[in-house]
Amino acid sequence: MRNEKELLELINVHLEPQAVEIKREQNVSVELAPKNLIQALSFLKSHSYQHLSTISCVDWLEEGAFELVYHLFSYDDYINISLKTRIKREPGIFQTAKEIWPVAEFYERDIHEFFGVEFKGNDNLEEMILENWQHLPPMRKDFDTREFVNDQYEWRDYNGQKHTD
Amino acid sequence: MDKSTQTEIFFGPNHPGVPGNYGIIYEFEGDTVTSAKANAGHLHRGFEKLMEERLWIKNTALVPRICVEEPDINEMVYAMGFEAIGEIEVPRRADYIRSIILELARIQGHIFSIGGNAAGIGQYTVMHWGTLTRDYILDIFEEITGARVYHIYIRPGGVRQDIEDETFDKILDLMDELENERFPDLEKTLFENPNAQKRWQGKAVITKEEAVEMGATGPVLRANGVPHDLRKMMPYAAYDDVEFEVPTYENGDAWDRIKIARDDMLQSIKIIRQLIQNIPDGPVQTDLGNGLKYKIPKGDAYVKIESKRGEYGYYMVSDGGLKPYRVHVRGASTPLGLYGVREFLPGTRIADVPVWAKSLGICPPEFDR
Amino acid sequence: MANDKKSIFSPVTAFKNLVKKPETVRYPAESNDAAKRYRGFHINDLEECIGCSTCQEVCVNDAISMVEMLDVPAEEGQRNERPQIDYGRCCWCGLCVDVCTTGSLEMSRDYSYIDLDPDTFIVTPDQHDINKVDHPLGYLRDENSDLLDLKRIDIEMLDPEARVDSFIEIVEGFSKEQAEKEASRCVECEICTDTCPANMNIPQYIRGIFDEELEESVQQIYEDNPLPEVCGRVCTHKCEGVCAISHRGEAVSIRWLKRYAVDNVDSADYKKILGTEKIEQNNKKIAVVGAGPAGLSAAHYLSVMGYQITVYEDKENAGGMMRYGIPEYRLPYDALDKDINYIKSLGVDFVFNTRVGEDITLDELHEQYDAVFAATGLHNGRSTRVPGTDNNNVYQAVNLLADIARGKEVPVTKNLVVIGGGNVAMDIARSMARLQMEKYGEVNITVTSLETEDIMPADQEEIEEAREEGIVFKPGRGPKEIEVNEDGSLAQLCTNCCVSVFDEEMNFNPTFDDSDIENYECDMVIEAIGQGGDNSYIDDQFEIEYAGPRIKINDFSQTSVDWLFAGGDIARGPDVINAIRTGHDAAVGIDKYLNDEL
Amino acid sequence: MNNNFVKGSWQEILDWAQNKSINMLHYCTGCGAIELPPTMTSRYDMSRFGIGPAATPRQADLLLVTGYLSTKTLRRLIYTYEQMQAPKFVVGFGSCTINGGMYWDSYNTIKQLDKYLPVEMYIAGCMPRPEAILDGLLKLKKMINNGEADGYQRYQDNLEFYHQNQEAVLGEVQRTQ
Repeated sequence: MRNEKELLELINVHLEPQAVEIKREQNVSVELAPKNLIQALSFLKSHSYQHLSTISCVDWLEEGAFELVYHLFSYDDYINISLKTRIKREPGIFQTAKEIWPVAEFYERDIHEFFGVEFKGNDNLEEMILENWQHLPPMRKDFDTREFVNDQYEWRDYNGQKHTD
Repeated sequence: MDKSTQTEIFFGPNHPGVPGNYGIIYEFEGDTVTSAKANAGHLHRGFEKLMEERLWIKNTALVPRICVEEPDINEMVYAMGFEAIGEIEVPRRADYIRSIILELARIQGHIFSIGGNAAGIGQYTVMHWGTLTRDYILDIFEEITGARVYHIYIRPGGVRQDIEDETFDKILDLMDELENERFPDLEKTLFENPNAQKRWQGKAVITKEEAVEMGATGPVLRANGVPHDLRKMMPYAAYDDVEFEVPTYENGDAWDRIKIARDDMLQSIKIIRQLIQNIPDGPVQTDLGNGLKYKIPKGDAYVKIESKRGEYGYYMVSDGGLKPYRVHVRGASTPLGLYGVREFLPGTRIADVPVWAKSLGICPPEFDR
Repeated sequence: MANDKKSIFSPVTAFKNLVKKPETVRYPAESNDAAKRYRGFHINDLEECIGCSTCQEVCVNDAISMVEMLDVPAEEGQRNERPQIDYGRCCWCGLCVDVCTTGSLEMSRDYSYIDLDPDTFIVTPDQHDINKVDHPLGYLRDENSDLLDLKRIDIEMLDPEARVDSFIEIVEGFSKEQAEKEASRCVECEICTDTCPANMNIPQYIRGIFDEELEESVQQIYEDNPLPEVCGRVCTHKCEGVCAISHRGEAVSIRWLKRYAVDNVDSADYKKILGTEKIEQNNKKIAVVGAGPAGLSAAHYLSVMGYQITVYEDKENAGGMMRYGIPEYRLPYDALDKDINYIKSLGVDFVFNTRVGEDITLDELHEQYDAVFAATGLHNGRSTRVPGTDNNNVYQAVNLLADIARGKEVPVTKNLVVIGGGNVAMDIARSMARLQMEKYGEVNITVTSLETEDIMPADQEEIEEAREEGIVFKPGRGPKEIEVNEDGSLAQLCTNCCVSVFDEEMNFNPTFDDSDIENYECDMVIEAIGQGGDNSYIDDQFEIEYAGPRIKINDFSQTSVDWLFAGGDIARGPDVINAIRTGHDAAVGIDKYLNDEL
Repeated sequence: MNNNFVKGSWQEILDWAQNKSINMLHYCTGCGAIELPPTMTSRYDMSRFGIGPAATPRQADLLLVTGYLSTKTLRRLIYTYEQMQAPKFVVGFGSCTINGGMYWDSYNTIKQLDKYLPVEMYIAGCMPRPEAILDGLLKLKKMINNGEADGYQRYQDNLEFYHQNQEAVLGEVQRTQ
């Protein structure tokens, strides 16, 4: 049963975090270089962080980076870890975490569909939520949904009653 | 396996046995499913994209629409995410009211899913009762928040309006009615009914290891003797002021999960009574200034709470602007609905596929988003 | 399994429902009213609504758009637009009701509207909702759900004792954090812009403060007002009177925010920010008569357009009434000079101590320059001419204020009376209070005015601040006579009751009641009942049209003589911002006139 | 049965019978479907008016489009609609079917239902309450009884218009008719 500080010591000793922060009670965030991340996942999994809540992806368009965030939780420490790493937006390739958590295959598939990130080692990346989608992956910041909608669909003008200024 | 005896079945998205607009494509041999995969995406509206286009206050109206069975969970997690990044204190009375709303939502969610599960095995009486009981709770919601289903009531910084005293009395009366009349009837009709027990016992078994590996929480874990509940592990709102137990069972099958739903409801009634009894006075909303200019500093937070199906979390990122930079929704049944179907549905008999899907509480809008 | 009770007969309990009354709601036979707080269809009180479109701004689904309502008058403080709600978009969230600045938009408990034709799902709600039937009120906003920030940030001010001791500026201004919080209160509805005499881009420059981009604010301000430091302190701020937030709360402090924006930008960067580092010069020359707010405004906008400007000023420094009328504790000279120096840096020449009509004639200006802008203002104090005003202890406020501004010695007696109810009366009363405190250590000043306190033209804050500084008010009194002792010193001012100031047609026509007499001993009287101007330098040489006491000008401040433009108090008053507007109009007018478009 | 229906006394009897028992397809396309269980079960009980759920399109004649339609659901809804036997009726629930509703700027939902399917009527709401649904269904019964609910007729007459709109959004659509 570690507290946040002990957890951070463990991480600083065994992994090479770029930045570590106690965000709030029971919440820690750790930044790692892409090459150390997969190894960090298996390390933490063997240290009671068995629960992978989900994998999130954030598109930092201006900084040309995708930020992948792995949310782990331990049933002993009751602490959330957000493991963060940044990969280049082009080409946007990362390794799969499927061997450590098989369920990660579907989180990666979701990120691939909405951000276009390739996960080497995960061959199950075809379309799941959208259907024959030919445009930019929609969650990328450079995809403008309002512009897309305005030229795909027409709006009802309530035979002239709708006043659009 | 000889191909000629293999057939592919599209189970859903239009099928009474399927929990919502969601499909499972499975192959079977004889009477047993051999392989299956989820056919999701029918309810995808791109919430996460829409949220990036709207001011913070506007998303309070959009967010409950993510999961229609439990709108209040989404409102709560969104508000908690905003408060975590912005380090905003919520008045204690608002915490109490939020917990009351969340427990009422838990009861209406559980009773509705017990009804749904019963319909899955043909017990239509219990379905009628489940929906009827839920409707009485919706009447209470309508009185508190002004809407039946989408309450738009829990807001960053507190709740929208206070609860009047006579509404508290109505809640307490309803709790008594549930505990003394409706649940005993339900107990006799469903839980002591041998047909129902046989129909659910040993079905859709998910062991503790499989659940932890997959990241499934809530009833799936608690049916394997693991007393994990975020209201105890990471207390939020007013849960640190109330006593309640976390019911667990041993076998990890559908029958245990439905009994957990029943016991959860009884605990929720106990919680609501304690909350109403010692609710403090005071304001219910911190003053965050002009609603059109809500702004929190740059930062991110992963916040999660215990919905009736387990951990429901948002990963929220703010770039210090007037709109969220990114919100990632982690529904409670995401691992089961996508990965669990492929891994654990095979081996189930065809007639039990609805039992499998409904007892695991697969709620498609959570992972379609 | 062992502990699971099982019995084949337990479901039989359900049969007891056969005898119970069914729980089905017999809708539609029995109507089923929604709850008290139900969010139903919208209703809107069209009189109370001011068309500020804040509901449109908060609408989650772009369901609200503003519709022209021709039968609604577009007077000051409101627009003749009303919200139209598209029920093909609305999600009944009620945020519009929570943010409504006047509280006119509400929701009924009505929830049922069915139609074959989708094009009928749009409505401009009035007191009836879409079903044109009266339904009880549903969801109502309360102090918890209110989305507006109704409380103003109180700006730091010196307390009264410290104020009376000196002429230092009484208002200390916003800190960065205060300014951003105050700026966040604005809902950007632009009703203030419609009301501002100079139509300044107020929400835009407030947004610049909120976004921490003060350069953006300065750019927005200078588009319509080249004297922001001045207006940030002494403007009559009509905008705050009509601010949408003032309906349910306190108006946004628009004036103090303008001051914050320019106080925190170094004038050395103005040229870079406003893009006036190098102005492409055209070879036309314009003469400006009078360096008051109107003259400076015209000079600024003309020089930005590339004209060569020469300003003729009969006093020894620029600013006009801003320098010689408004005391330093309200408008410090360094703030005034910051504005003026920027205008000078644009290449505007100033010729001081030169009175047009004496040192140089208007006709000569007409020859030497392509156009002339006259803005000489009203600098001669008017007298009540009641018996005793010829005594030498009776002074004109404007002359005293000018001398105080020049730092000259000014007669200060132990007990004095000021006649007048406007801002000039407040300025002289509070200035003399400071001088009395300095000389005698106590304040003994009485201010009488025809108007009763509620219709006194002075700002309400000014009256309160003056009272705090020990000045006594005797409103609603008509000056009858100043009694003089044999040795020429004053005995007292006799006043009667002023029953009404204006007649039905709102013309200045005071009526008095002589039976109610009150006398105030005093050894000095200062008259501040208004100023007159000396337009002889124009009238002697040119035939020019007047509109009452003021020169008649068109929308481009052009007088009846085509090359002569006029602005400020001689053409349109009564305050600095109107002078700035007439100066700006003149600049545009002159530019058009010289390009033969006028 | 040829496509142009014979209007006459026989049809009136059919219409009368039709409106007495309407089979509503049990297909929750959008979030508005959560208000159907209370309407179908004992609290508001639409079966008092002869309206009950039907599992498959073959046995259904009323298709409730309960709210928004993602493009994926639209394709399946068109298959479902074209499998239903005439006379068949479509009722639009809530704002999403009229002008896009809350998801007006979503890249994955359609904005106006009447471009893709003939709609008998719209019920305002987000989502409509059970009482509003009952009002709508009772009005539909009257329309059927007076023979005004001719959506399926309009679909036949303007098949090209509907198919073009559908294909504009979905690309190629398998047709059963």
